Amino acid sequence: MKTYEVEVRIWLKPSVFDPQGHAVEQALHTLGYAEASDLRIGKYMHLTVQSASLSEAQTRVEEMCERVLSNPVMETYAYTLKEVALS
Amino acid sequence: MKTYEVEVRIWLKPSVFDPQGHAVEQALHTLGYAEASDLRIGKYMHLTVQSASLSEAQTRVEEMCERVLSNPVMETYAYTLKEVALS
Amino acid sequence: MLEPTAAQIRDEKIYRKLGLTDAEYQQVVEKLGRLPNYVEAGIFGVLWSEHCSYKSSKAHLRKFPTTGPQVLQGPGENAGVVDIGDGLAVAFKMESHNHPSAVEPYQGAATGVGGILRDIFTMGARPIAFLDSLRFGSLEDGRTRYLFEQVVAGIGGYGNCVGIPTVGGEVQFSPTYRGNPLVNAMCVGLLKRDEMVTGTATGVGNPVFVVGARTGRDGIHGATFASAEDPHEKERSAVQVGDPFLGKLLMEACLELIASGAVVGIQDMGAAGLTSSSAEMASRAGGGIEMNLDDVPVRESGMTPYEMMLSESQERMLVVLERGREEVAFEIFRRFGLEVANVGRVTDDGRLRLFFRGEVVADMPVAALVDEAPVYERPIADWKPPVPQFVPTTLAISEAWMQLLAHPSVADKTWVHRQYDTSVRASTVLGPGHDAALVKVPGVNKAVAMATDGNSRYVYLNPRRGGQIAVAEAVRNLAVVGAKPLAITNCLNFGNPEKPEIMRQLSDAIEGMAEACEALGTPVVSGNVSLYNETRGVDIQPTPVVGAIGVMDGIEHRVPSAPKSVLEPTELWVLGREDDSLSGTLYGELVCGGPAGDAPYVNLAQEARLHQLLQQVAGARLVAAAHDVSEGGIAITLTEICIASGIGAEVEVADGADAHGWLFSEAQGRVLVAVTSANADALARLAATFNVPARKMGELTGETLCVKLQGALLVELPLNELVATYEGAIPSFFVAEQLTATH
Amino acid sequence: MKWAVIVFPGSNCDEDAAFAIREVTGDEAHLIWHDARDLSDFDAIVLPGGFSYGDYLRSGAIARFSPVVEAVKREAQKGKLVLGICNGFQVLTESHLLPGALLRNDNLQFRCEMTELVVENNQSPFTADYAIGERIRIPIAHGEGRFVADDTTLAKLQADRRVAFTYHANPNGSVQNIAGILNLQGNVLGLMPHPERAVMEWMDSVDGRRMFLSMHRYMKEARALVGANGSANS
Ligand SMILES: Nc1ncnc2c1ncn2[C@@H]1O[C@H](COP(=O)(O)OP(=O)(O)O)[C@@H](O)[C@H]1O
Ligand SMILES: [Mg+2]
Repeated sequence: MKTYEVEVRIWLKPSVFDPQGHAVEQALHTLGYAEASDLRIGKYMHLTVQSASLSEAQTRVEEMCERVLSNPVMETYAYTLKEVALS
Repeated sequence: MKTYEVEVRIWLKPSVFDPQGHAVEQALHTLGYAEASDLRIGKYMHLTVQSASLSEAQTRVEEMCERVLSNPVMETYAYTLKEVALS
Repeated sequence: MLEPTAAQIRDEKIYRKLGLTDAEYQQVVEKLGRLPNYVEAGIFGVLWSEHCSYKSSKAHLRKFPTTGPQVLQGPGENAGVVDIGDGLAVAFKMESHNHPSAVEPYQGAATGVGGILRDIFTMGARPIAFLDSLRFGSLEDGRTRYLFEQVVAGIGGYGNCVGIPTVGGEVQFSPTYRGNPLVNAMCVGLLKRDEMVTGTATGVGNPVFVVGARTGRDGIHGATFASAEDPHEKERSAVQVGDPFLGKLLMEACLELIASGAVVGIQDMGAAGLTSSSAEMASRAGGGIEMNLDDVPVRESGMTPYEMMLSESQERMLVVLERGREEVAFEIFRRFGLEVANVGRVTDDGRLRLFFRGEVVADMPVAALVDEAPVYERPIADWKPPVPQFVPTTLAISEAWMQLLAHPSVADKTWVHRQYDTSVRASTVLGPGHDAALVKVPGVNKAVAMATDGNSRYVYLNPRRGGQIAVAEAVRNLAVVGAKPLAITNCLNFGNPEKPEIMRQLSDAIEGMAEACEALGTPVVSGNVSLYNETRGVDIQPTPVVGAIGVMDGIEHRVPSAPKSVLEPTELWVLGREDDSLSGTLYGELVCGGPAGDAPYVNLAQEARLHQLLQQVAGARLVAAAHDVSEGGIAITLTEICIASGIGAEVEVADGADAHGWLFSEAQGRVLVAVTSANADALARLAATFNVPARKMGELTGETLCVKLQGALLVELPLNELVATYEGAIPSFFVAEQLTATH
Repeated sequence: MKWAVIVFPGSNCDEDAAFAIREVTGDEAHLIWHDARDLSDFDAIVLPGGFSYGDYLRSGAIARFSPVVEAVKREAQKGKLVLGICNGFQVLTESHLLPGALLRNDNLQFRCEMTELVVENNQSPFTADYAIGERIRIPIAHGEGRFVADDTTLAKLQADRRVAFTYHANPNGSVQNIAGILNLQGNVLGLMPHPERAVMEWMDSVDGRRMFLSMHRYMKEARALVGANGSANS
């Protein structure tokens, strides 16, 4: 068994309006950060996954993202895996 | 002026309980993903920033994270910057 | 990290960091007969904190009347309980979460709601409503906007999710709260009068359980910090995140467990978590508790006994079950997917004894922890508020009117309460927007009435009279909708009790409140004290907040604050003694730049008669609406009636009164009623029998608000302009989508 | 008639829905815990409002994996009436019984207020007692009620007349003001507003009554028909 550190990012598809991102961008502008634009807010998750191999871990994480963590109707996701060295 | 693509991740400090992450982890277990653990959910943001230099962009983004995007009382953040090649 | 030894705690005065003074530490040593170890010193520190022990206020709280035929449970339990007839009872309490909300407003407010919710279902009551009483600085200030926005979102975030409607409350804005907002939450629950449970650990050998969330390192020392001088910095490490989903499951599971009859005693883990719940439950029973901390379900590894005992992790309860019926609890909690662990047992030796890894890590007399906690008769100084006399000004009536209407304390609060689920449970008969809320009791034609009130300007100007007014106004709101007032709860938000003038405010305000409770027949059955509300040495204005409860038999008798529609000729009457003094008013604050003069007029005997009259009026269904005169005076009360019913009015200033004064006076004991001309005579006769002055002051008509003085037009304001000002005032501060202002 | 009101951990309008059903139709309403696997005994199913699983991750996202949702799907397939209110609507979209998704309100706030709905389709078992174009008053109480769907889906919804209700004044940014939609067969309705909170005089509106009455009558007629054919309905 190996241990992987997984990071998942999920965000709204570009066609879907992101009111929260919009509001935060506005707030940044009001506070003097005019240089910020195109701000969008999504979710960031990290978790650890026990798996026999990298490829198995990948398959499982992919499945979790697809089935549970994101809703493909309006969201897109990306993830990274990193093996954790045993201490 | 250069354009930077910025990704910000924000999550609850380790000492702060994350009920959402906890509930989602439980759900993953019920759904047969017993290998997942330590799941925590935070925010993921991406934005573009116009700046004269990388170091200036960094200073400004750091400030945005500190003052606006995260709540230092309970959250931690990390960010990455990438210069966008002009097309 | 190694824990300090008992000798180090003494020599390096580490006990000070744990919240004990030098003298208190000496007392601990005497009571124990030895030096306390770190766990013990920590436990004494939190239990003897202001927050848990009420050491500065206890002596004064004794002045409150607490009994009456309707009272089933007075102060001292998790909540007070009153009888509402038909074998039913209502449990209710109010609690503050000021300091946590100043640091992390969303979570501070949310966990405040969660905490008061647990206090209610702990009594075996099904929660049926929340109310919230909020105080902030001025909305011109960015940080205040952020606090306001987040606190409101947090209250909704928790209350909406657990499915209990937030049906009323108040929000006021004054520079005095800039660095120290107030967040007081009240919860009301319903139970069968003979099915009440309490937080008592009786029956030697009965098992003790921790149920709900796991214990983590969050919120350690919240209780001590709530009493520390600069809570802001220190509490940064003590932020707790509420879990309303778990809170809802815990509520359902506990109510089911209580209904099973297996529960001997139950208490929520609020401030000082496991420490206060176990010590207080043992103390009430006059016995002891033994716990094995290895069995406490923890969220993080390596937690020490000190951390477990002081953790303020949310959504946990301590339960004592009847021996042999453990299986009932296991079955219920398993079904809800909740943690349940047998951590100890009830003893009869009067000690709180804790084991960890086979060793006794703490062993203290329960009496010393709870009953013998220090009580301070703190010095009280003579004190007069440093304020000017009210001086009449030349501010034009229409201008004053609009300024008052636009003041966020007076203006429409829809921006706030539309973020709350006000109608879940499908029992809200009157929600936000009326003087009191009415929540229907399922299965019978009966409703519980509830309202909160408290005006710090009055208390600051004249603590005793201000205290009287706080109670009078809250209770009056119940009578206005037609309910019979029963009892009150309260939250006493004051400054630093180590200052003799603050103790004067506290002592006098309590005295005034007590007098009003006596006069109005509404004893105090529960409450909460929050002291050290100060920023950099500057104290807030004294702010006692009152939550009042009443009952209405026959919801068809309810009286809304404005007629829904006006189809017949409708007159406006003022009930109560008319007045034209501007001393102590919001008007006075506007023209003088701060509180000025003395608190407004109040007469408790008149007030009591008015309340009786109002109930009779409702019972006889004489009026279409009733609305009491509060901040901003008759001008504002009238405007609110007109806006809500969409019609103008024509009114006449009382004979011989000063027009400014008559319009903007905040003298207490006045109610405007809308009555059809057909019922007006009957109303006048009824008022006379109660010896309450009643005068027809005008009628609802047209599209403007007209005020006349001896027949001559004094001022005329178009209704649509009034609506725009009233409804636009608070939202206008949020046009720039200031979601995430600076922290 | 026998109604099932599904209770997920975190549902909080389950009692309200059961109360409305009993009060308005006189029918039996049973609260059914989310681990039930068989709903064939019931004539109609209501997925009530609330915060199933705290609405963590996305509203309805975790509830959709409850065993009972499979049973709901089966009964829906058979043509039984399924009504999803608020969180129930969110569960229906997450489990693909209805298209689209419900996102955070565009004003970023929870909104609880009376709304005016426009009846867009009165040919369904849920809406037969309303007039087309009629405005009815039903309260909302949600933070995530912004209906979104891609253009193809929207075009299909419109073409099939599957938009049941729209908001007269859009409170949350829903595309095309959509407040409630039907499935293709017309036996599944999801809507954000709460008809069960508008069934008594003292609730400020009684316009929700007709939804329950219309469902009740539809079921009675369907049963009469089945009875006449002599075939059972499961
Ligand atoms: N924070 C709040 N939460 C819920 N309801 C509120 C809140 N603030 C004000 N309200 C409601 O708005 C109405 C007006 O409040 P307020 O001006 O304080 O009334 P009054 O002057 O009669 O005491 C009341 O019905 C009250 O319940
Ligand atoms: Mg009032």
